[in-house]
Amino acid sequence: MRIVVTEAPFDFGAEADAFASGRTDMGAVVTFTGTVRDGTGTLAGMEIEHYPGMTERALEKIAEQARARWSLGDVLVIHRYGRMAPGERIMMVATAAPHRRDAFEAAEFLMDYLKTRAPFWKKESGTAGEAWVAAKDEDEDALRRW
Amino acid sequence: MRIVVTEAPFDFGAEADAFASGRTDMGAVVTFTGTVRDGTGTLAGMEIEHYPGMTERALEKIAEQARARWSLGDVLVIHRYGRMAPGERIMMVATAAPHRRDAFEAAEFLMDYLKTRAPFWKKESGTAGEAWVAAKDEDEDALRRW
Amino acid sequence: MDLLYFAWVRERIGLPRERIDTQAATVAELVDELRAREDRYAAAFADLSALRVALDQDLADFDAPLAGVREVAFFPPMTGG
Amino acid sequence: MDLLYFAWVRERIGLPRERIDTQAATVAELVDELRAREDRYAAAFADLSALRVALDQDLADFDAPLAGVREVAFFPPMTGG
Repeated sequence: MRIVVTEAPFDFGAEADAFASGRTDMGAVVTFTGTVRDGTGTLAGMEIEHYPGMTERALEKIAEQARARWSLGDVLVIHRYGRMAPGERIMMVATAAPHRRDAFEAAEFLMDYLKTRAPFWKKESGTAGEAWVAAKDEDEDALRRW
Repeated sequence: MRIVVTEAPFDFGAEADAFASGRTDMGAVVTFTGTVRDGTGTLAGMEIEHYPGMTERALEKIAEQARARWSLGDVLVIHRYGRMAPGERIMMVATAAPHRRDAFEAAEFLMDYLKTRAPFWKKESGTAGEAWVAAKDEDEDALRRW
Repeated sequence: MDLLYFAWVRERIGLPRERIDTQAATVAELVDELRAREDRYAAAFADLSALRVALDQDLADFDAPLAGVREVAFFPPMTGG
Repeated sequence: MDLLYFAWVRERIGLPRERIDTQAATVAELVDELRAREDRYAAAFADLSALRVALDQDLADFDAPLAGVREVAFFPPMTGG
């Protein structure tokens, strides 16, 4: 299990390639990557604030919950903070499991909890100025299935 | 959309990194990778047979179904055939979508259909000789949720 | 008409493909013809529930008509991924 | 006791952290104390349903007791990922 909270960009290809590599007992690896999305072409960039200390603690707790619930060989969470441009990768999770359903479910669980329980806040800046991204009800609702 | 059926190993890190990269309208990328699993330490290797022509056709049809059903920016499917050693990557799918739920669901859909509707057959060789892998009822059952 | 066999169907019959002439109207009739030929065919087609069939590279049912079909493939349930 | 503010809570109050002395027994009592201080606090804490609180870096409810707590953080619902 590896949890990384960092300001620097991360190398998604290298991280994905290295994750669970060399393991012969894991049949399935799932990765999720979140990037700065500019749906309307008006976004200049995004700044992510976080709560140092609590962030790592919350991510570790979420990853431990996933490991307790599914049969997982490994879990990786990387999340950035600071300034990012549209299209830049904000974060990734990866799960390795003997069977695909476990790897998929655990990755979705990690994302649903990370979105609503890890102390990150996004602020978008664009042609209309700056604004904090509002939390979505659907993200909170997504927790109910677990 | 890219469908690749190949005997050669593929570079998962490079494929994952290149997929949907440079897109600013896709917030979510999911990848699934299947590897040769040796749960008991008795597997020497695996040989995958396929039906040239039908394989590409079946994978394209499955990917088109996913694109019709979810809001996807891109889809990638790579599947190998021939001999592979334990721990080697057999295949990958990748999905890019504006929102994570679409990317996750489409990737699971692709996997459920690929497992049961694309003409690949696995034969394992190990200490106990050679044997064709039997199809699992749970894989067929997995289709019912879509 | 071309017949293709994959995986253990290919192994039981002992060849990957062959060309045949048939008057069979459906896949099921073709299977009956093949079963009657030799033991190795009878063995390969003993349990249809363990077999799948594709007509011109599309999955089909055993009661599907063969009119106009050029390529029939028999194989076990798929195990890719 | 250390108070930490994040995102628009930090912006409304105008500072990221401060140290205070308080006799408040619960988070809700602490919030009432803060609201009474100045308008910027009243503005930041106007709608508790739009706020979250963490006690010593664990999420908590507004009726949670403050006994033994060293660090209280207020912030809006999280939007990571």
